[in-house]
Amino acid sequence: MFDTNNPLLIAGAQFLGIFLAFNAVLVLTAYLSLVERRVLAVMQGRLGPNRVGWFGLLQPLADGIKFIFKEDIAPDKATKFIYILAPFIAIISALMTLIVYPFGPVVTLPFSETFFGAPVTFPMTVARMDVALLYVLAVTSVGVYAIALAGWSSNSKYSLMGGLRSAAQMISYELSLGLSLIGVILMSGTLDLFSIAEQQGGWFGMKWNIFFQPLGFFVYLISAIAETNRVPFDLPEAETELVAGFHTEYSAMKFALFFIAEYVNMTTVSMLAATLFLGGFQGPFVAEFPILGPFYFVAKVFFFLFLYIWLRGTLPRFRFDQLMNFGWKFLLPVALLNIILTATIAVFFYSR
Amino acid sequence: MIIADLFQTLIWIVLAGLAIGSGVAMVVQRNPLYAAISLIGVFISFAGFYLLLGAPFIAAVQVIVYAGAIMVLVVFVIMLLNVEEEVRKPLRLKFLIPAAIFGAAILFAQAAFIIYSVGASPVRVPNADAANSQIGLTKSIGTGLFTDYLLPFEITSILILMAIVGAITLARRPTVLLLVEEDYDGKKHVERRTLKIDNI
Amino acid sequence: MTPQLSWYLALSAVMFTIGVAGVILKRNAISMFMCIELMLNSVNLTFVAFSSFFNNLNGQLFVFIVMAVAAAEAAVGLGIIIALFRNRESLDVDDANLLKL
Amino acid sequence: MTNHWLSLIVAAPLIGAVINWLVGRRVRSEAFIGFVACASIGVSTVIAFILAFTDNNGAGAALFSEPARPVMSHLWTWMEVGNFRADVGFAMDRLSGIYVCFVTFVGLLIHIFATGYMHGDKSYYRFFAYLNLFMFMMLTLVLGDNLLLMFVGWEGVGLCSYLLIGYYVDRKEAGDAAKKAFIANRVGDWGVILGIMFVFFITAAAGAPSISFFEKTDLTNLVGNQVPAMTNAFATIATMAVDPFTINALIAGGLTSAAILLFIGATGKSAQIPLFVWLPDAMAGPTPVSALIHAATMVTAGVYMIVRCSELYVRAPTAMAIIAVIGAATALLAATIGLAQNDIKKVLAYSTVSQLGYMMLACGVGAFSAAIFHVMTHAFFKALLFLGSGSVIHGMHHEQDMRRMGGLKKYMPITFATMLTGWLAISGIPIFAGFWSKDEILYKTFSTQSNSFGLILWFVGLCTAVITAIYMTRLMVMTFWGTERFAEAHAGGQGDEAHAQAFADKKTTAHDAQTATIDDRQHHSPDEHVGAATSHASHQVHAVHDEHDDEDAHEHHGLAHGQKPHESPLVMTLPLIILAVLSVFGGLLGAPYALSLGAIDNPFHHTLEPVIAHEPNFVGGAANGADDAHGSPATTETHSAPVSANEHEGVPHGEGATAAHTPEEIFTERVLAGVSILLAAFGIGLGWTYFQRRPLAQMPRLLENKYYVDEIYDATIIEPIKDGSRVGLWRILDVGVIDGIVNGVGTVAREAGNGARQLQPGFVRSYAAIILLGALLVIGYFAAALAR
Repeated sequence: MFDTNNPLLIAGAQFLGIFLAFNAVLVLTAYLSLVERRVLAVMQGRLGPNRVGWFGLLQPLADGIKFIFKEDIAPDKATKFIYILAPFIAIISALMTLIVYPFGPVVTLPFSETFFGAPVTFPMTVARMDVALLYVLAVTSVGVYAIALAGWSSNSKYSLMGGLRSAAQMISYELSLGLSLIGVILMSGTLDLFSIAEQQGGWFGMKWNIFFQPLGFFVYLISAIAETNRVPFDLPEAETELVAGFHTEYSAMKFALFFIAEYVNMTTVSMLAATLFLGGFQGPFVAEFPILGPFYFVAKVFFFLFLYIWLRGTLPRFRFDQLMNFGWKFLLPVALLNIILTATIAVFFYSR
Repeated sequence: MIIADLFQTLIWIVLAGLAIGSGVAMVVQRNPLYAAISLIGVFISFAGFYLLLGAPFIAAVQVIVYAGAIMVLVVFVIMLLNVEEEVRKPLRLKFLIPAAIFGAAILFAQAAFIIYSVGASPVRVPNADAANSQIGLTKSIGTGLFTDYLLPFEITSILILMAIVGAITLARRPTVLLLVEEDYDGKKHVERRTLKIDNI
Repeated sequence: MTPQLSWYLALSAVMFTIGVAGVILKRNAISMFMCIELMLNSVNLTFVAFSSFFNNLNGQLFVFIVMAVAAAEAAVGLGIIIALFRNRESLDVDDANLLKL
Repeated sequence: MTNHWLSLIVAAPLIGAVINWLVGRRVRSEAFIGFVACASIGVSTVIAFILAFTDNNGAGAALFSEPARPVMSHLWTWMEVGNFRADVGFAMDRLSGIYVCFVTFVGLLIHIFATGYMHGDKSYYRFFAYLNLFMFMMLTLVLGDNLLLMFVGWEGVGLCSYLLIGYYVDRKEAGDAAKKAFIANRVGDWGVILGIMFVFFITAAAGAPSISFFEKTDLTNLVGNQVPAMTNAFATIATMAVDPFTINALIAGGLTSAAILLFIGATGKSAQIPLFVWLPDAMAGPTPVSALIHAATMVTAGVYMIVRCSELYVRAPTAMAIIAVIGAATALLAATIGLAQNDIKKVLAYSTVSQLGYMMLACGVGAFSAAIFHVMTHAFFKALLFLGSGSVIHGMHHEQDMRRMGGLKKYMPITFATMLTGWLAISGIPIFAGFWSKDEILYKTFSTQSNSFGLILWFVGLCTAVITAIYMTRLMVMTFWGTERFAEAHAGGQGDEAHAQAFADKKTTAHDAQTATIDDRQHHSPDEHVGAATSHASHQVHAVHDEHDDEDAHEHHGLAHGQKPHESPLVMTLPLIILAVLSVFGGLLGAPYALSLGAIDNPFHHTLEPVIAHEPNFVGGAANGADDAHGSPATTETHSAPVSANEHEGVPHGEGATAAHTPEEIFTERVLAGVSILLAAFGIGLGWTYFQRRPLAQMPRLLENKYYVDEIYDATIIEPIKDGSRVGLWRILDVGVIDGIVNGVGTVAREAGNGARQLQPGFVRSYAAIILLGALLVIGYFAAALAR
């Protein structure tokens, strides 16, 4: 009845997937902000937002309405085009990576045999790419522009400082981030995230890469936090020094875009960590009940997100030179060491 | 399939328009930062071309290397140096004008000739079967790089090492020398002397 | 009607020419540098197009190496630009006409 | 036969020179310097005499070994290019043996004399270093076993002559004279070096390229290795036919060309027409130098070379004729000039030129042994005369003008006595050395058959002999007899400029350092030795001038009022005495058969006979009995049969020579000897009677001004060259052409650079544009290639 290989059908399905993923993540980030505020409040012995809705559950909605209706002020001397472009780059680059993450294993569409005459199976990912991991790195690397350009175009000292810091920091930590992934790539022999997740299905769904790549995981985690400009690496928006860093001059929806982009970035980075090191959707009984996969995946992502909030509540901020020294003189060598170790072991034990 | 082909062509035209538009903008813009952003546009559209041509690996690397690394550095430098817009200056080398006209004429003539020759050429180029091609995949590129192209690959790595050393040497902070002299009274004179890159 | 090889070649020629024009017309060192990158990229495009249309890997491998060289060039080039700026307080290449830094 | 002691003869003076130069200048002890100088020459002298006269190691004395073999010492091969080879090696055969003996011996005597003469000189060490260096060079010249090494010595003596003539560095005339000597010698030297090349090419054309004087076989070098064999260049030349006088032969580089070119060198070194002008001026040097270099040794180098190359000359009769004519002309010309000179050293200088002319005349008529004999006797009596004049000058406190002398025999008896023998010797009075040699030359000239104008040459020689007797008599009369004119104030006196300079300086400045240097150079103050004629203190230390010198300073020099001449010290008179003895008896060595009444048969001639060549077509005559040692089968066809027989039977040369003394020849010789004795006596008598009465007679102005030769040279050669250089070479060639070319090249380069500069303005964008143009061209080329 339907040709499952019809490109239009495939395109439609992919659009559907993208829509679902984007909205899910946006909702997730909205509530993530609430969670963060509540958790921080608990850590600091206070209540946090609890007025709007039950337990404050409608707070993100209220925030959104506020953002939309606030006056959009742009500095007079700003470079307008870039000033407007920057938040869009931020949100686009943040969201674009979502399409390659494997949310779950290969599943069969329920009742598809009844409707289509043959079971329709598909992996629970929007686009399964040969170079998915590179795609992630590529898109996130574009995200630097958002901060740098925002800082520059605002025509403000604080913004510029924030932008410059951000650019320097992200360039520096992108290096160790990328290198930390090479260990995993060496083990799995592919850049396809879905394949990487699939390969971690042994050992009763617990053959996670973190057991083989503790060093890589460690480096990745730290670099990822730095990449997302989160505490303790939040120098680009250090309130105490730069007012609000690169987005000092932004307000209303443009600020909201930066805000959302940051939380989306947190989420996607957590997804990548979960996929690469914690087995992604893999877990006990996933092989038997594939529908368990997304839950495992979301649980792992939430674990990382909680970790972010936890760190924010716990750690002080780095000084800039400490940041640079740490990145170049500690993380980078450790990542290189990890690569060498992995490659050596791979040559001896995995040589095919 | 016709729709898919049409869609592909449409994308091509859009990307080409983006590329040419960004390219022209890059040359026309006198603010270097705008030029840089235009160039990023060119790079990204080129990445799209690579995807169309069935070379996802190259496309990804294009974005990572050009957009993610090189242009970030460029933007960083532009911001760091706070580069002003180019100021119009009187043309100092008058002979460039006839040279440019001459060169352009030759270029057009050659282009026309080449287009004519290609049109007349009996060689038929196969259509790209991008969808089923294994050429652009990571594995084939990795195999190629580490077998046939191992030597160029290693040479490239040495080149990059040299570039790193060179960049550090060029851009490092001026070394400050403290020259201490003692005169007859035993009084010390301290002179600060900056050792700049161009003094080395 | 899918994109033909000649389309890519023509596009790449146009981009290359734009780059050449930029190198000659621009006086800002960074702009010139970017125009050179543009020229490199247009050549890359032909490589990939040929590689794809002739079903041959070599073009893409070459592009990879070109990119590595471009990265090296960027590192050194920007270092030189910074050194130039330190000495001349200007990025105008016409101010740096003494054939020494 | 190898004997490396030979090298020490050459090396000893060099060592002495080096010691004097490096050590002597610091020691500053005249005793040390004099000892080193004399000892080094003494070593050479002793070894030379041992090698020449004793049977060293059974190898035979160099002078008397039968058959005549040279003593050789090969040190190393100097250069070897293609088939050209020049060794640094020394050889003593009979010719160089005689030469070395009298050079070293006379040199030794002059060195001893000079220790006295130069006493008190500021640059004592320099003088003796130069003098030793000269001896080294002279011995290299004489002992060098090939033409090129001989040329090294040839140039070396020229250099030392330059250094010693210009020894008084603060006197302009000395410097000018030194330069004149140097340049005149250079003119000759191009001839020598071209001649050497010609000899090489001639021998190479004959298939045995060589410039060696000797055949080298079975020699060992210093470390005992075998020396590669070497052929004798002149043995090769001896195989050649006589060179006819044609333009082609001259241009093509025949034997005549080589001979004439070498003779051009000889005219420079031996002061013949036209290059004789330097020798009289060379008297600006110290008197021992004049004695050693410009009378006894160096100037005879030309004669030595011609005799050494006699094998070449006998095959170039045209060259021989030229030599004879030039020699005779020089003899007469110089003698007439000598007649009119008032400077005692100038008279002797022209006398030397004249006597050298005699030697050349002898060479020219083929009487090589007579030439060498005259060289030797001349060395004795001319050295004696020069040293005697030096003694007179010394005694007269640097007065050289004979018009201010007179009556000196009372004050300087030893000098007078010795100079008397020299006078008689040069005048040709029998028994004295000059008689034998001069007479033999005249006889050989008279009897020569090598050219058709022998009688004319003989007549010229005879005239010269008379004039020689006259001017020598004039010299003696003006100096030793007559009134004592040194006491009178005499305007226009010539003298030692240095002395005058000293006084001039003393007049104006106090005893500062500058004056002291000049004081040091002159060796006595005007007032010392007053009345000390009998003082023979050889190493008397003279006080530096005292204050009262200033009042004695006057514009002229020589003896102050009331001063008397004094006899020289023993170191100066002793060499005089020895040389006087030699002047008296030295000639007996070469007494010919006829004149010795058969008692001896010219042993000198017989000693030299094996090493000098004879004209191949010269049949009969006194010189012909013997064959030369280098005779080769190819030459025998030109010889008479008995001679060939003699050679093959190994008959001693003396017998062959004795057999040639026919009664007619003996009679001729005796008659000619009588004639020359009569003429000598006539000359002496004429001179005595005329100059005894008028010692200050005005001589013809033409002669006094030396025939205006210098002026003629100035006008015809020097001034045109100067003008040509200034106008032609400088203004036109140098400024116009060469500078024009250079500036033109520079202008072209600059303009081209200006054009090319537009391509390299330093603007990066223009480079980019040019690169683009180049790229377009390349694309165009490929597009065109595609179109084909």
